[in-house]
Amino acid sequence: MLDIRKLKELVRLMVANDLTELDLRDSEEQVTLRRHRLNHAPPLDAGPALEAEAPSPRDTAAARTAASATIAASGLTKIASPMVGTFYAAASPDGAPFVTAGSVVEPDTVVCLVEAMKIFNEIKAECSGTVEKVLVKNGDAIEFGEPLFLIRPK
Amino acid sequence: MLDIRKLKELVRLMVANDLTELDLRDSEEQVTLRRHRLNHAPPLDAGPALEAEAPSPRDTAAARTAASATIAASGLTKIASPMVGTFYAAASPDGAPFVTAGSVVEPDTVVCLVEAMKIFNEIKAECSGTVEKVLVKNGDAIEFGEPLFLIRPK
Amino acid sequence: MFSRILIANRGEIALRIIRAARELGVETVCVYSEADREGPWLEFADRTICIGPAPSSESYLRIDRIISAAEIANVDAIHPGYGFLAENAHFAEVCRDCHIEFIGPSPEAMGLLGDKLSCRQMATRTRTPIFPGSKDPIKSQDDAVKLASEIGYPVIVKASAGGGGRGMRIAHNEAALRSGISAASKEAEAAFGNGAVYLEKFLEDARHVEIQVLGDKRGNVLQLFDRDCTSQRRHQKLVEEAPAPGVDPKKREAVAKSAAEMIRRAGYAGAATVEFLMDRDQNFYMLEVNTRVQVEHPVTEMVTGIDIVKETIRIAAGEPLPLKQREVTLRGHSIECRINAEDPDKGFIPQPGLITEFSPPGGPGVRLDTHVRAGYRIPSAYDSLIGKLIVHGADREEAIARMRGALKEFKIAPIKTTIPLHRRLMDERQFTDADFDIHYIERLLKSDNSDVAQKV
Amino acid sequence: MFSRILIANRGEIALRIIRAARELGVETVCVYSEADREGPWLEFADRTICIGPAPSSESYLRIDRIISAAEIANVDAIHPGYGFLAENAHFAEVCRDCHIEFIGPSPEAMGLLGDKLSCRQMATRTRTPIFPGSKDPIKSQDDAVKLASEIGYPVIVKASAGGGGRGMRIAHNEAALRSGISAASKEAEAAFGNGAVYLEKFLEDARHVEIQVLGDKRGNVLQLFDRDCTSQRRHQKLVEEAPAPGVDPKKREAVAKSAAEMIRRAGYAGAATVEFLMDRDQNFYMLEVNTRVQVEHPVTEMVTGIDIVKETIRIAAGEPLPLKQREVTLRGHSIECRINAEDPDKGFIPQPGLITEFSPPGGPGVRLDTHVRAGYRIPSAYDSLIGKLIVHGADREEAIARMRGALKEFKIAPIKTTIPLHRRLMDERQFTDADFDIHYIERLLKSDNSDVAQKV
Repeated sequence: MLDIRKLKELVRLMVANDLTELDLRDSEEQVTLRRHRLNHAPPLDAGPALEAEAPSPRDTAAARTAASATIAASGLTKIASPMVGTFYAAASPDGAPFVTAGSVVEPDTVVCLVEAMKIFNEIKAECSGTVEKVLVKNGDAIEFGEPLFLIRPK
Repeated sequence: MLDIRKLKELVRLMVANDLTELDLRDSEEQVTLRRHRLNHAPPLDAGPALEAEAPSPRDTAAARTAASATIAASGLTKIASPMVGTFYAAASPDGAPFVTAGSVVEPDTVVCLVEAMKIFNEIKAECSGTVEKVLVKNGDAIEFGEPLFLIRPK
Repeated sequence: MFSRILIANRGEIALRIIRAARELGVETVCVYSEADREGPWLEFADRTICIGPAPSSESYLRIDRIISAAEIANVDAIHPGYGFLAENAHFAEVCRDCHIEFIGPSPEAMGLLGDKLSCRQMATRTRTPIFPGSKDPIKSQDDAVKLASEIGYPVIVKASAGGGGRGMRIAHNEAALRSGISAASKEAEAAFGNGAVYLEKFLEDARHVEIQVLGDKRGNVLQLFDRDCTSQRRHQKLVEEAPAPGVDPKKREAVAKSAAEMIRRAGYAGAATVEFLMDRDQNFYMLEVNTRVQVEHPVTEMVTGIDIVKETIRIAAGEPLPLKQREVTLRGHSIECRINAEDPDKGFIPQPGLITEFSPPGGPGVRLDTHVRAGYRIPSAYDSLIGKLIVHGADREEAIARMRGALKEFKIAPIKTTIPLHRRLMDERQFTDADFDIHYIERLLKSDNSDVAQKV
Repeated sequence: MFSRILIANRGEIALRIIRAARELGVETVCVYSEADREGPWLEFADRTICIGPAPSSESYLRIDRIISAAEIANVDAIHPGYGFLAENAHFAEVCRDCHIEFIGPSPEAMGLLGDKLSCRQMATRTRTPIFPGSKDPIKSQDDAVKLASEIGYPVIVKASAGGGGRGMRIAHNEAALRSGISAASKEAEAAFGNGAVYLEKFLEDARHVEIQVLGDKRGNVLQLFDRDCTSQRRHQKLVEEAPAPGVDPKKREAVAKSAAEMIRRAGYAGAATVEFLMDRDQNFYMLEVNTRVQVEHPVTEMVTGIDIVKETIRIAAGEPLPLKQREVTLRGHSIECRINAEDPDKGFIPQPGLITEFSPPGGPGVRLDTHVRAGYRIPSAYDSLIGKLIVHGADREEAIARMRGALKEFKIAPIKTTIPLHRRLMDERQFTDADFDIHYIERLLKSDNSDVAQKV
């Protein structure tokens, strides 16, 4: 049975604390209240660079956040860039890419190069699995934390 | 049984339209949602000067709004000032007041004088009943719409 | 100095007067209508008094209620702002009768300059340039037709008591003149209670340039240079700037001097604006005198450093003007954009309603005069002006660049405003080159196949 | 002029630089940390690049990441703002090596004036007044004790590479001096990677007055008069104003001239501030030179009409200074209050968190430089400065009255800020009379039996 006073209290709590979602469940009933604010998207967690919900670049944040939700659900992991620079899929302009969709990676597998300040940095997978998708193109400028690959874990 | 989708829709409606209160009832249940805003009290109706929920002065608006809620419940009516000026309870400094608590008034009964620009204006009850309370003191400066008397209608 | 004044106005100008009085150590009493009960400016007044319901005819225009409020609040003076009772000589007279100082000119000076015909006569004496036209009200259509053929068409019929575009008719020929006279006279009778109209030469292709003047009660006057208000829509100013771009300094000086002399001879104490049209050859022709503070006064404040609203209070309190004419100097350039709650896509109809998002611009050279904020509900009873965005820069180019940036930052939602129109104007060659006349905005809007919002 | 610059900073100064660049037609690229992902200023940049996680050591202080961002965004120049890498000569060198213009002085000029000891030596040559003290770093405690007994106690031990109050120790006697030297040296080593300290005469009872200078790449310099920053708490400025009240015009002129000459001889291009202490007899003693734009630059902009941040960009692009010294004039008086998200009731601890209500002040002479708004969450990783409220008035009295009014209007909730403290300061006799020294705020706070909030 839904307790009205409790609900009211939760609504007051919601408004006072600027919550965006409230779940209320009892044996018979469940109420979800969401309150979207105009000026402020919910803050994203500032977690480590490599994780399922890695922060995505600002300009496409909404789209990519939506994408990553699917990803989390589908059990995929991202490899995110640990630095700012230029993405290179292969060791030389004519060479074969380090990995492509379907490649199997181990934590030590080099998946790409990121050039920063004329230095080419080898980026390792740091996880095990199969490359599901390459998210950036050869020569793309990439930000810190930008997702580069989707990996289906072993 | 409480319909969740309906509730959600109502909450969205509430936020989108800046509503301050929402009542939801079904056979078993009643939910009241109130939403107090930070900068903005709910607008009062700009009705005629004489009515049960006449606007109250700004500086004590909260207190008087609370009071008028009780009044509405208790079935009392207000006589509000139709002008800005100075309140006089009696026709002369030493005279008896036009009305006091317990006086019976008819629509044409003069209840007080309001002086504005050196002119003394007779204020009539414009309702029938018994004076429950005199809300202002002799010589008080009064605003437009300020409640002067509480009347218990016949 | 006064110890307490009453502000017989609302919105941004009420707040502007509160700010001025507060800095002078003067208490403020704000009257308000029921529709303005939640007006954010009322928070900053020392006292507020409700004077009536929403319609201004029952509140802000009710002389008796305002005077009663002034008496119960025991104020020394009343500031009328602009609009409402600001140019009502009867109100100024009632104030005087009640021994309350009216912050503005005497009823006599107001009457002399506020009536367009007697003002033309004053201007003639001080060699302030005027249009060729009637010396007296039009007595018959035949007389008017005769005069029009002398000065040449087009001519304009104007209400002697008018202002703001009401009671005006333009005539390109005799038939239009005859019908225009009766139409304008009827409109003037309805709007101002005075049907007197007169005739002037009409300029098709002109800029609006005006001179700001201050006069004190000791016979001193100061001219605070000029403003350009050419950017108008249906006679309503949208963008104003100071100084007027590209005006020959000698012409500016001569016109400003004659305008100040006219104000001095009228025995005028307070802020006055002498409005002119200026043709392509920079000949000036006086339009009218506004006997109050103008909406666009801030641009003059920005370039002269003089607080015009404070001065109106000081002058009314009997203080002398703080500077000599030679001490008034111009620095840089200032532009004001009027932010109106109007929908440019729907013929600029007013947009009352709740403001849920209000993100003002900021930074160097940016000033915002507004009474609104997030959570404020714009009432439908009054003017659609919700704010004035003013910028100051070292020169006109910097001021325009600054205004572009400020307009980019300024966000108001969900109501529609003139912000997108202003963003567009700041990029229009006619504006940036000051190669414009008072009809250019209307021409721009007409030339759009689609609405403004799509273009910006 | 540059076509695109990178802003290696955050918060209000990042927004200030965006505004300046936008008016110059220069595109901006803002780097940001993960904690600043929702920073409102990023909306106004043409491009944004995330460079790392919240700690500034992993983002705003990472030279490699900032340079990488500059390279992928293909910018012409980097503006460092203040703090972070602004006074890092190595960063300026890396920029030069990478053919990216550093918007600020050359590494050589920065090193020369940024190091306090070599700066003292420069000052001696241009007769810029300095404190009696060491010519070289302290080699032994015994040498220092000998020097201190010559110049007299109290003395202050300062880090040669220091700034902002870190690496400083005051000594009233020999024992305190000996312990102070080792403590200051350790602190300086930790904070700046350079443990060199030196000794100066210490002034107990002084005002902080500083001179703003601009130098271009063609050997021209301009001094933009002085600022007073006496209102401090723990060496952190709280209120700044221009010009410094009550300073003898001849002394002001002489000090400003010598400061400008020092900047010129250093071959310095950009904005520099020469800081002084001033004693009761208006003798000046140089403290240090800040080789970057200052937090308090707006007060100088308000009184001179010169946009200092725009000038730093123009100077770096090789443009000459726009004015001659004689064309720089003062108009009026300006005051800035730093709005910090700190709780004055709890020892000024920073108050990160969500801002739900943000109602800024407005009107004539009011400028607000802020990057925050309602809905913004202040991150805990950075400085507590959330805005600068700046006013301009015809004189100091008007400026103070205006600041009082603006502070009254300014509402930020629910986080605590320095606004109540500023409201109080504007009414303090010591401030209003400018009868103060750099410790007066601390004395005021100590003398309270209760907290500030109760008093205001």
